[in-house]
Amino acid sequence: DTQGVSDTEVVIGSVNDLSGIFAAVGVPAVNGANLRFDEINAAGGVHGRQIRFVVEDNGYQIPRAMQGYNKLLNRDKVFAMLLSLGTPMNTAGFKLLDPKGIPNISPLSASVQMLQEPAHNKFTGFSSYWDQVQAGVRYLAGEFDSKEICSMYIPSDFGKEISDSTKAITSSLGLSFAAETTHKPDELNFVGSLTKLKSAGCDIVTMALGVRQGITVVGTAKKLGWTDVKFLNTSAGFLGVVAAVPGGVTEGLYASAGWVDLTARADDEVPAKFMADYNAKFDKPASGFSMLGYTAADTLIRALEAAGPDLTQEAFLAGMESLSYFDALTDTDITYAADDHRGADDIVISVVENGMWRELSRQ
Amino acid sequence: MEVLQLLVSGLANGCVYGLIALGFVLIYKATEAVNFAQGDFMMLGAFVTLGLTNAEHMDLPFWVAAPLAILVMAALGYLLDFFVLRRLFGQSQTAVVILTIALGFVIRFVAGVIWGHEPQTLESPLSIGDINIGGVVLGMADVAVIVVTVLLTLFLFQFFQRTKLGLAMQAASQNQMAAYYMGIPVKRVQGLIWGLSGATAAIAGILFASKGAIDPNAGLLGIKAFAAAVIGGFGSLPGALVGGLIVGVIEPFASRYFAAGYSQIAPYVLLLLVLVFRPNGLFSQVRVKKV
Amino acid sequence: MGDALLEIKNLESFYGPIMAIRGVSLKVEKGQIVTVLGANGAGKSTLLKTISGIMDPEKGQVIFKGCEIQGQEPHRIVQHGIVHVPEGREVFPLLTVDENLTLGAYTRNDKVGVQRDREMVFDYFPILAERRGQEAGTLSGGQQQMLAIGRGLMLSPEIMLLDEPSLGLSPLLVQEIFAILRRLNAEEKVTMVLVEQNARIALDLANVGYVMEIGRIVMDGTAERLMQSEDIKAFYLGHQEAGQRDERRWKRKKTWR
Amino acid sequence: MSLLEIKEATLKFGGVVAVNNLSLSVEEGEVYAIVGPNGAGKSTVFNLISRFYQPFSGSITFDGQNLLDRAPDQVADLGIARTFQNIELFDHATVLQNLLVGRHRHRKTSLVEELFFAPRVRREEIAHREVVEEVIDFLDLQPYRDKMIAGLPYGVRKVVELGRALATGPKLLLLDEPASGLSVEETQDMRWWIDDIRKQMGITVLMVEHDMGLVSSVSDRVLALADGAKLAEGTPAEVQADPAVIEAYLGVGAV
Amino acid sequence: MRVLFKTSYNDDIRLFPDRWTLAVYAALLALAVLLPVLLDEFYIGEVTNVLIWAIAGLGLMLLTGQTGQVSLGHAAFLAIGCYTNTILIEAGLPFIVAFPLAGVITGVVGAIIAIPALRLHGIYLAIATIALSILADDIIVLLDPWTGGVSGKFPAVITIFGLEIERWTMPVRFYYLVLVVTMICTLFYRNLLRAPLGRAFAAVRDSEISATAMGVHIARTKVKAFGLSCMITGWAGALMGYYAGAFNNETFSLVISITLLMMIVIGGLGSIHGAFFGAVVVAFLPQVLSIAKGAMIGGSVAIPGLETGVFGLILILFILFEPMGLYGRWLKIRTWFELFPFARKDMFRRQKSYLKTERLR
Ligand SMILES: Nc1ncnc2c1ncn2[C@@H]1O[C@H](COP(=O)(O)OP(=O)(O)OP(=O)(O)O)[C@@H](O)[C@H]1O
Ligand SMILES: Nc1ncnc2c1ncn2[C@@H]1O[C@H](COP(=O)(O)OP(=O)(O)OP(=O)(O)O)[C@@H](O)[C@H]1O
Ligand SMILES: [Mg+2]
Ligand SMILES: [Mg+2]
Repeated sequence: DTQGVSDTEVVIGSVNDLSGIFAAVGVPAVNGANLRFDEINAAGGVHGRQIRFVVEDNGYQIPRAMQGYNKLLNRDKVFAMLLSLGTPMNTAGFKLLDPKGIPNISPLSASVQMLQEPAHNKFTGFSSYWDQVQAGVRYLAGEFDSKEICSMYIPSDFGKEISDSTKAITSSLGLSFAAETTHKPDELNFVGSLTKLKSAGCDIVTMALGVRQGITVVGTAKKLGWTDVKFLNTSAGFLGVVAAVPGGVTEGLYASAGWVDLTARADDEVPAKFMADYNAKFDKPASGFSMLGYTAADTLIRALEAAGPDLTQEAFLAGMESLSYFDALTDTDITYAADDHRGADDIVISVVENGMWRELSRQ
Repeated sequence: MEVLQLLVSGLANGCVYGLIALGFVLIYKATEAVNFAQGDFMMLGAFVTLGLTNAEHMDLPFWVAAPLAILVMAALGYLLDFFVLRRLFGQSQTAVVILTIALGFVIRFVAGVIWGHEPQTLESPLSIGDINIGGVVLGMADVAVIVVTVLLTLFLFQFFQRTKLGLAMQAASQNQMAAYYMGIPVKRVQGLIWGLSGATAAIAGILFASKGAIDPNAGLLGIKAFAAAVIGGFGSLPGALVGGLIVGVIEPFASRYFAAGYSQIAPYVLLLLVLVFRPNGLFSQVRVKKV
Repeated sequence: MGDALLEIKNLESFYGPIMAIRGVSLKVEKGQIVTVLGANGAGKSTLLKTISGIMDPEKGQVIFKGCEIQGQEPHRIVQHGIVHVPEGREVFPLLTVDENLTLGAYTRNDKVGVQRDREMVFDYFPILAERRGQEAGTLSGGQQQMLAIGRGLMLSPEIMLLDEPSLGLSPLLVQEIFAILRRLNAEEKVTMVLVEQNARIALDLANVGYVMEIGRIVMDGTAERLMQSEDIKAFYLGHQEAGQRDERRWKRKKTWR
Repeated sequence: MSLLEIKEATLKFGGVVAVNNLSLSVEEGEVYAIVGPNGAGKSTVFNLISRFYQPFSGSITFDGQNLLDRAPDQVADLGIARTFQNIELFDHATVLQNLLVGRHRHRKTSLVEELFFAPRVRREEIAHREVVEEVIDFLDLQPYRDKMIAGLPYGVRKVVELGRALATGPKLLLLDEPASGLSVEETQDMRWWIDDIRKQMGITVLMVEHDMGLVSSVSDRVLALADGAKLAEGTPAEVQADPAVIEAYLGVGAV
Repeated sequence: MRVLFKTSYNDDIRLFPDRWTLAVYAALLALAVLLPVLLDEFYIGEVTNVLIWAIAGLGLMLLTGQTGQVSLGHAAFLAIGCYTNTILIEAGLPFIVAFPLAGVITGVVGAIIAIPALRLHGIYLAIATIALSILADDIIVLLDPWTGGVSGKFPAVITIFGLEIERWTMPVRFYYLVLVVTMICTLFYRNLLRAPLGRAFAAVRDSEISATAMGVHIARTKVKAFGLSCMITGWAGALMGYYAGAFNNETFSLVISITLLMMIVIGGLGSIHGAFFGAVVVAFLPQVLSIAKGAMIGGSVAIPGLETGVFGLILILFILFEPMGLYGRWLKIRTWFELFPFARKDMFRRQKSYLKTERLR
């Protein structure tokens, strides 16, 4: 029979960062997923099975992540992985998941590698960083007639994907890639880099930085009086707190992501309910990543339902591939198919206005 | 003009490193221990202030919250020594180092539980407004950082050099037994210094948070400050400031003029260079033992 | 016999599993100079360290002016007026001579008195005055010993515990130090407990002597009486110095064993 | 030719002249003692020979070789061993291990051999141990063989330090205050040992000592030093009778 | 109570001091060999992980515990070992050649890096090695053509004379491989300790000045210590690479360096046992906590980062409880049993102790 499935239970695993430098992403996402699982478990589970969500903290370190995988696979015997965080951790994990055919659903990494071969057991929730940058730059370049494109990034696979994508779209649009700067995660002074980018005449700057750093960059540019430049974030920096920085520091910052911001839609019914429930359960305001966690859990539940009572890996994968629905929480269409393992294909471009993300365009 | 701007903001930046480095040096000067949780202390100081002053928390006026936070952190430093570190009295410094590293884990965990992991912004009057002198722009927070750091360094320097307590602290670090023989209450003196370094961390935290956002991992900065303290010659207060300034200034210049991929390693390469030529930092107090 | 200023009752101290002093009792009266003799490793330093709180006793009492002070933190004991000049110098190596002396007077607040005592120390040891700005760690061995003694004097103690004050000093200085101790005792009524390898000069100075062996007191008495004892003569004063080469292997049995 | 020859050596620390134009020579097989007031520069002379300090001027030769060409760690290779005034042992090692470090300069095995503990390593180890055990026997250190240094009485440590120096198999032994802190009884032992070291082992001894009893009973020649310069030199009796020495060092009441 | 009688110099030099000890370690080895029969895949995986950390711990212990040089940059050497091994194998060398060579190359690199670091002591060395650990990350990125940069590398399946070993599908074989390497490294370590070089290490640690006077060349000794330490660490790194199955510039981070140092201090500086005890604590404790949390409050997060926080707390308790490391505690327990029933209960009470400055060298 299938690992991780009993008559009363399905075990879902996740290797996440709950204490390291990406805890700001991992914690709300896992909370969001838990909110959804609690709902379904309270409602009797899926086909009578309760969902047990086991999360291992990797502190954003590969060795710890591998211990997490060892535990989840060999001790907890999970049925599927959900929301695992970090590109290197996920790709390392594939080595273990693939031989056993264990599905990896909606990893918290928008890297293109999340759908690497063999892809039959891999599903992502939304567009990749690559696509986000492509869409974002194309939009901004068209809108503002920009010529010089630049990039600031952390030297990691995340940063590389974004800078590579920036370079690719720049040349395909016939623009010029003017300059790039690299940064450590603990860097806090961007005057030098911004001076460099400014003197290179950048019109658009794509960013692959930590959340805190992104805020500082935009603020510093303003201080330096450099206002005729568009900073473009990806889903990694698409957070309510970024928009809500007091003093309007981040006003005018763009972001290209696979979903629509939550706080901007706080008055809509579904987001409002989610935010209220989340706040009630965790005593913290809901963020974009908590929404993402909730949606990912929801996707998984739908697939389990579609897989039917006789749960096997094949049935589940078929279930995943059969999904096609509108998700009101993220305001996107989620569709999977045999040749489409990416859920939401939309890319939403937003800008910070009055302390909130406002949707500008959707592609 | 550009160079001046880079220099000035580098100095402001360096003062933050200098402030954290002061905390390192204080502890070292009085106990010869290295507090690897100094960066986390700073983060905690910032969050305590944030918790006291931000509207969604206790909403106290900033000028009430800041001194209060400094007091809280001083008390925390003292209590930490009193309840934990004192039990390691006379044990090897490596034990203290490991303890403070582990303490960093705990502090980050606690901060994460209380304030969450998302970056937050301190509602500080210092974070608003810029000063523009002939095209060189400096934030209020930058100005505050520079002023406070210089004053604090001077004050602490005088304290160690001129007061009997300061002298006693140095004595306690050099020979605990002999310090006791002199009637110096060594443990209490060390508790005081932990309190003082807690206060320094709080000041650093407030100023740091005024310059940008903070999250529980902001303490990572401590490593660069540690490097700064070492460049200055661990154990020298002016050295901490100078080291901080050097690291702070090298950063903007490196990112302005070096190629991507190389710029971010500049501070560490500089550190290694300094150590190759001055193995004990710029203002060291290391001697060859006389036999 | 008046009341004892310092009384030790049945004291036991351990280094981990090793018992270094095994039930030592002794009395020091006000104004007395008491010397403790004993071979290497007998536990003399341990005894002084236990009195001054540097070590915790396992058993027994240290009574100073009628109060039990054993097991207190060392700085509290200094505040009672007990000063310990330790074996092996223990100066603050990175501080100057002057700063070392300043710290000697850490517990005192009378600026005038401190200044006077500093002058007194410089008077006793002119070389220290000459080197007041030098880092103590770079002084010669004997100079460090002078500094350690001078620093102890700066505390203006009621009772001094001196652990081998003559260690590494030149013969001339040894005489001077002992003259100083004699003067302090006579003029300032400083009580002293003196541990010395140089038994002759110690007994010469002291009123009362104790002999320690492997952690125990094996003999005590007035200095004169001890000086006459055959054992003391043989083992501590070195009277058989002129003995034959072969005598080395044949150790005279000590009668107190 | 003398075994050790110092010619017109000068060393200053800032304003302090620690060694002032000092010349001395130690002949093979003799016991040569240096006395002098505290701070006269006696230990500094030792440190010059050990190459811890570089003289400002002057020369030092040992066995006909220029010592100033050598690095501090090569001094032992030439056959010069020393003890320290304030005891510098390896505190977290046993007495036996301390003495074995003394054999280090005779080590012939390579890193790889040691990693695999080749038979040659074993043979050499046993040979070293034989030498060291002889030293232990000689100095009566048997009860302390496997004890850690930290925790040994002061007097024993002094002896261990002497043993470590002997284990190197030196030609010249530098002893910095070998008897300080020793009891009368132990000082006497020290005196026999120094005698044996010179007579039976044929090792030349240069020592600094304040105990004039010991100095006069073991040494052939004595140098009195003051302020880094020679005050008097001669037989123990001559030096002790020298008025300048009595004035600066011995004091009138001395034995 | 056991009393050792030594009848020849060989007794001091032997690998095991007496028969009894030999028997104990033989039993331990037998247990290690039989382990796959006794434990399931999960635990075999964990034990393998512990052993890999123990090897790395031995490497650092040699430097920090024996020679007194604190390194907070050993993750960089794990990385060098790991990358070298993979690159050599990709270049066509068989594992049986590439793996030992990877360690040796790491050792040589370590020795070369040590040369400028020789004059550094204590915290100065610590920060220099921290810088090294941080720079390693960037250097790996800059050396993209060899290292695969940020995308990293995936080590191939190990083949030793036709025998395939794959970490995830054949955990038992991989376990035996790691066990063999562990034993070799332990043996090297033990051999060094009873040879002149090991004593020179201790001499350098305790007093550079008198080591010099005994003819020990300080710099050369330190370079050797660095080299040997890095060699062992390099092997651990190569095994870690296999264990992870993938690695890139972020794998061997400063956190790993710090964890390594914590490990040997908690285990007990200066002893082989210490490296193993420390590895058990540092590598296995997080897993125990995770399992414990799962049993107590359910697997999904209740409090984010709880395990890390509790881990930190437990480490603090370890240090407070036994600042000399677990090995120190182990010795006490053993002595207690050996003396039974004569041990006093307060025999191991800590006497007050005091520190002196380390600014004098
Ligand atoms: N730190 C220590 N650890 C273990 N044992 C110790 C320690 N210090 C001293 N001892 C032991 O305690 C006993 C007494 O030592 P102590 O130093 O008091 O002797 P002492 O009479 O002062 O000798 P000395 O003349 O050498 O100074 C000795 O046998 C010594 O071995
Ligand atoms: N590193 C140094 N820096 C400054 N002064 C020094 C240094 N080393 C020695 N001196 C000075 O040089 C002089 C000679 O010192 P040295 O140690 O040689 O004296 P010594 O003859 O051995 O005296 P003692 O008998 O007291 O040991 C002393 O005045 C000492 O203060
Ligand atoms: Mg003593
Ligand atoms: Mg001397």
